[in-house]
Amino acid sequence: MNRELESLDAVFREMPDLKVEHTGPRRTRIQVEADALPTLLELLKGRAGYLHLSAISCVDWPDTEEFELVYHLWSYQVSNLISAHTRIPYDPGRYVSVYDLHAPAVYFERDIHEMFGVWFEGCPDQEPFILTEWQGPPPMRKSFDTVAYVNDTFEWREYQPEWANDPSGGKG
Amino acid sequence: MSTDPNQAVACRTVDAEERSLLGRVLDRIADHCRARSLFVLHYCTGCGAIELPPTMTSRFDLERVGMQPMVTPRQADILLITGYLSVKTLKRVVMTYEQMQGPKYVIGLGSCTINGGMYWNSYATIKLLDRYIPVDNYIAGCMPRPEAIQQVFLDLMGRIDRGEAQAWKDYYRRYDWYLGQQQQLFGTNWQAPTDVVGEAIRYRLVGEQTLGSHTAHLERYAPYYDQLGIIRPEPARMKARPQLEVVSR
Amino acid sequence: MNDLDLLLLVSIGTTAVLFAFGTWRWAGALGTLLYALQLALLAVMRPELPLASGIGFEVLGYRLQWSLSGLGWFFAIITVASALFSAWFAAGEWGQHRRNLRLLHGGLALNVTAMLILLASDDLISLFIGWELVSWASYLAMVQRGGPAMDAAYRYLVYALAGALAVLVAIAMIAAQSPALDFGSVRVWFASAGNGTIWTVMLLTMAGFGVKMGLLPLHLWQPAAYSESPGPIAAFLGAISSRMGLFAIIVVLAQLIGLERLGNLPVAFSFWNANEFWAWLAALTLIVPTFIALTQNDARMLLAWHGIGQGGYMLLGILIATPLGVSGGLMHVINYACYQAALFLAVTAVAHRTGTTDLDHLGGLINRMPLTYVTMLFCIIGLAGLPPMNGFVSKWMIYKALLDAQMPLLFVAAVIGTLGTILSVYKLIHNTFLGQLRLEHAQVNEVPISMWLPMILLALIVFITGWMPGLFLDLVDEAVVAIGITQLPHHLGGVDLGNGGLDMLWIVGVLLAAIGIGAIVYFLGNRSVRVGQFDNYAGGQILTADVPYQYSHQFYAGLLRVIQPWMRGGMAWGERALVSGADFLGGAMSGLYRAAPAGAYLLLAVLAALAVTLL
Amino acid sequence: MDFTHLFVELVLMPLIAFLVGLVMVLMLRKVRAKIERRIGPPLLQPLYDIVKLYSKKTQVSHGPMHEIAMMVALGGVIAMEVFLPVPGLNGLAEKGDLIVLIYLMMIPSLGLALGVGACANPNGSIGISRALTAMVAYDIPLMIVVAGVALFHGTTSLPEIIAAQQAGGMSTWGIVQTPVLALGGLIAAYAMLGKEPFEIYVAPAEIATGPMVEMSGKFMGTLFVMQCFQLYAVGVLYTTLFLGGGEYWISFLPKIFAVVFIPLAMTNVFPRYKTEDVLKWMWKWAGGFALAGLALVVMK
Repeated sequence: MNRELESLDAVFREMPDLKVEHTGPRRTRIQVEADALPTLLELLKGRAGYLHLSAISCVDWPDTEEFELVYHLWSYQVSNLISAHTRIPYDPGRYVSVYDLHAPAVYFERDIHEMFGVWFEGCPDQEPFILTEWQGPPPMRKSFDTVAYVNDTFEWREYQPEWANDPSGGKG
Repeated sequence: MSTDPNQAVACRTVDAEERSLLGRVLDRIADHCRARSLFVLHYCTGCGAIELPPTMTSRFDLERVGMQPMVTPRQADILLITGYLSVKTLKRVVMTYEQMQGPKYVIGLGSCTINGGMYWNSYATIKLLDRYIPVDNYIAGCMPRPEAIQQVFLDLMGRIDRGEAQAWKDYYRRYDWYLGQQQQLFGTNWQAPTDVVGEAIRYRLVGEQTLGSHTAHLERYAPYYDQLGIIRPEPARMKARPQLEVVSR
Repeated sequence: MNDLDLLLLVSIGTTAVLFAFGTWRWAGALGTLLYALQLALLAVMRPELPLASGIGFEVLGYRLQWSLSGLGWFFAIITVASALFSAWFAAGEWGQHRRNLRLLHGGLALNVTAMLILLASDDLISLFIGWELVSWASYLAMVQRGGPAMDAAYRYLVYALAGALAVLVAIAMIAAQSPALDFGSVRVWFASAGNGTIWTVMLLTMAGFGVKMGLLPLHLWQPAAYSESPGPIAAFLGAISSRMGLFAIIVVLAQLIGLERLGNLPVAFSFWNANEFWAWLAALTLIVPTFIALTQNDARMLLAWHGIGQGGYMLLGILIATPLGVSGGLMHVINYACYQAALFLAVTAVAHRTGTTDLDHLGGLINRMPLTYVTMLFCIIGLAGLPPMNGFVSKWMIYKALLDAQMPLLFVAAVIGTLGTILSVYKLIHNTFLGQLRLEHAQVNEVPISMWLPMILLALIVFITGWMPGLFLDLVDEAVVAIGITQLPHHLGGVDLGNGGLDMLWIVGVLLAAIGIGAIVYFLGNRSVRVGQFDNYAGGQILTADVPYQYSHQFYAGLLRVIQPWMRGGMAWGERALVSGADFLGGAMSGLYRAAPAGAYLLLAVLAALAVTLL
Repeated sequence: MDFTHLFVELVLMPLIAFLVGLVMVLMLRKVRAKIERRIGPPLLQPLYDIVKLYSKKTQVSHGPMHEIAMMVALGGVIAMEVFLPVPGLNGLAEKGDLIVLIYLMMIPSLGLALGVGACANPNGSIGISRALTAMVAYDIPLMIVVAGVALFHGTTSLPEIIAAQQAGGMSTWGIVQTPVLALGGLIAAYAMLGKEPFEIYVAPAEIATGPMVEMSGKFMGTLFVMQCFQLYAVGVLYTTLFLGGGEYWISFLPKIFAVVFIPLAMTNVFPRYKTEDVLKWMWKWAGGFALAGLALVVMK
């Protein structure tokens, strides 16, 4: 078993400024710089068999005006889940696409673009996917106030209080 | 012209009072059979679809009252919306509703269709189903049990039998209002493949509000204005939508 | 100068006139009138059949003479009628667009003349002369559009000449033993000939004439040749040209050898007799092409493949040798000519408007070309052999004859052929007229009256004679009597046999009445509203014009997955093997010649001749 | 043949066919319900469905061919009934024989195929191509059976076949004298009904009820009426060929209901075959039995 872990540590040794933290028996958390992430993915894929990119998630940090992209990778060889965290600033909100390394990335990036507005350079398709009729700003940002939007856009059902005690709505 | 659909009961094409005795007998038979043979198309939008199998099959067996599940809207009488509706799904629901034929009924299953349910604060779900398509019955509950569903079906059958369930005509008579509501969500160039106003004219179900400022947006309905002798109003200005924050490309 | 001479004269005159004035605007109309004249002459000639012609001459001791028997007359009627409709179609707006129609009109007239000479032949040599003339005339007809048409016509010519050589050898064998070559004495000679000689002569003649008719191993040339020739010519060729082969086969099998003799001619080491052998070959010819037609993606190829298949029905009908079977087979000839010509014309009309006959890029033309649709609808029902149309009557007679003659397996083979036909004709009309109207065909409009009138007339003939088959059965009686089979008792509505008859007057009448009831029941319901083709159920998807969603490619995918392994083109492989073998031999021979000087061979040849004469 | 008597027959036979067909559709749904331990629909349910469909207020048609096709399909089915002899009513059975009847059965499917094609819906076109493939699957064994029966009785006219079978009471029934042929015929009749294992063209899960995808209101009503006629026709045809036709209605009705009951009882426990499997299965089993039966008939 340690031979596989050995290959994983070889990767970590090769990239100096990684902050690796084994958070569980088969879970590893890596904090990596934005520009170093693609090389990390390539190394993991080549050396340690991390073929499976199961998801890319995005966390919005409004106070430091940063997006945190988390790449969840799994290797059947090492059977260890890596979540690589990286931070990108708000204003350009652009990052490079890892589509050429992992094909499923196109849908995760498309989703993040739709929900957070991050533009992934090189991603083949970033058209609206779920919110096809949406005209507003990217809704999952913490800056977007859903309740205000809902109150502004939709009307509510007006209730007569006496319905409470006569559920058939007066028809008996 | 009152907006209550139940008053103007125009059966075939002539108002009820002028119908001959034979016409009234035929309609009585038709309503009798219509109530006892309802084909259900359940549009599994959300979590409610799982309530239908027990209702249809051996545990509660709706075939006892002549109801059959049907696959396409063309053959269905009842459209069962079973769960929350996102804006994208609503567009398909409206298309499906318009493809359904003749006396059609909509039953909203679950509180999500009544007031948005537990997704009330979501930007994507709609809150009031009857703003977009006329709804006959609502079943409160998250998710209601088959007994409740059966209860509503029996109530609807009774109203059909008495010839009261005419909400579907409301869609033709106040199409402009419905279209306005839909355009608020889908944008002003939204149009389903079905030519609703043409059908309204064909079946003499044109009301005061069939054509109005909202239908003026759509070029396809332009010829109907002069056909019905209505001057084409200036297209209604849509409510200002939240400004589109340009994402840097 | 009796009527037959007059007919031949008029026919040759028509050829000359049409070749001379081929490019004239009204050449088509002139041709139509002349064919009408020939048709009138044929009709006048009917009472005095068999009519001996005045022309006749001696050549090297063999008497060549021409006389029109009932059989020849029957085929002549179809030939001239098909030519009439083709010329009428070409005279219309279709012709105005083409620049030089001299070859088309002249070729058509030449074909008719050659066929009349063949049909009127009364002895083997005139039959052979007529046969060669028909071969060359149809080569001229096929070759007009150049390019692939040239290759297809060239391939046909190779087949036809090989076949003609086989027939020539057969005639030579007969001439060696029989005193004269006219049909009468040849029949006498056949009666006394031994089984071996009859088998060799029969095989040679069937090989020769089978080429033109498209019997199974010799059919590969026909689809390409008929679909590459220009529209009206394809209609004429499809309708009648391959039936010349059938005429010659009937002359040989029925009139010369005689169907009873055929019945007791044993096939070597098997319990079959010759009649069953040819019947099973006809059954194979019936099944294989119809299922190949199923896989075709081009409308004209599909129809051409059906041409071969339907030929199998006719031969099968005749080989049953009972009055019902023979008249069924012969009626199928005239029925088939009607709807095949109309189908080819309809496909030409579609090609005229949309520019293509590729079934994968057509669809939804019913709204744009309703009259062409009606023509194709009537004629595919006829081709499939379903009740209201005449195709059903002849197929029913063949089935009933097969059952009465205790041949159930042949009956099942015929039914399999019919099922294949029903499937492929539905694919034809579905991919062309039904389904989604393509964006590029949105502005297509109906063909002018000059083009749809002949088609609609043919479709009406198909329906009328389906309702009253007696009309065609009278014509068929002439041919049946000429073959020497007792005439089938029939009435206007059909046939009344002891064990289950057919009365189309009642069947079609009840069908139309029932459709009337269906209409009444239909109009009980409330009015319906006509919607466009995009107001369709597509699972919540919005259908748009630019996205082709028509299901037409691989139309019977399920069926094809089952029968595809059986259709590996065995015969096409055989043909290729033959061609490569001939190539190899040619190469070897030319190598031999180039190796030694020509003079040496001349010397050798002279010495060999000298040795032979001396010994 | 006096025309009044014939006219009464021509009117009466389709009506009887429709009523008996309604009861058969009811039996179909009741049997399915009982197998699924349900109560099943009320007695008049098929009639309610048809009246409801015909009384729909709005209907959609895709052009004149779609409407004419419905009339032709219904007309073809009604015309077929007139050639099916039933006790007391021979109709036009002398005018057209067994082969005419089999071909008249193909007219409704072709008429329906043209109408569905005019609807320009891909689901419908796929459904029709599967329906015609299924027709190839069951028609070959059916025709072998028809050949066997015609050969055995030496005639193809239905009244004579019935008379031949009724000559010696039960012992001369087709099923008794040619049992293997009768078995092949039963399997072919099963597939002709187009029920479960062979129901590749309605297939609600795959192609949204195939040909019926664009049928609303009276179009769907016509299809329901055709289903009644089809069940009745299969029942009567099989009874005519193998169960000695009908002398009296009391003995005739149980026979046709038994014939239709066997497939309906089995249909609810089967999944749906793929198109290729339908072809292979039908040609292997139904074709095999039919050919064996034919061989027996020919050898006799």
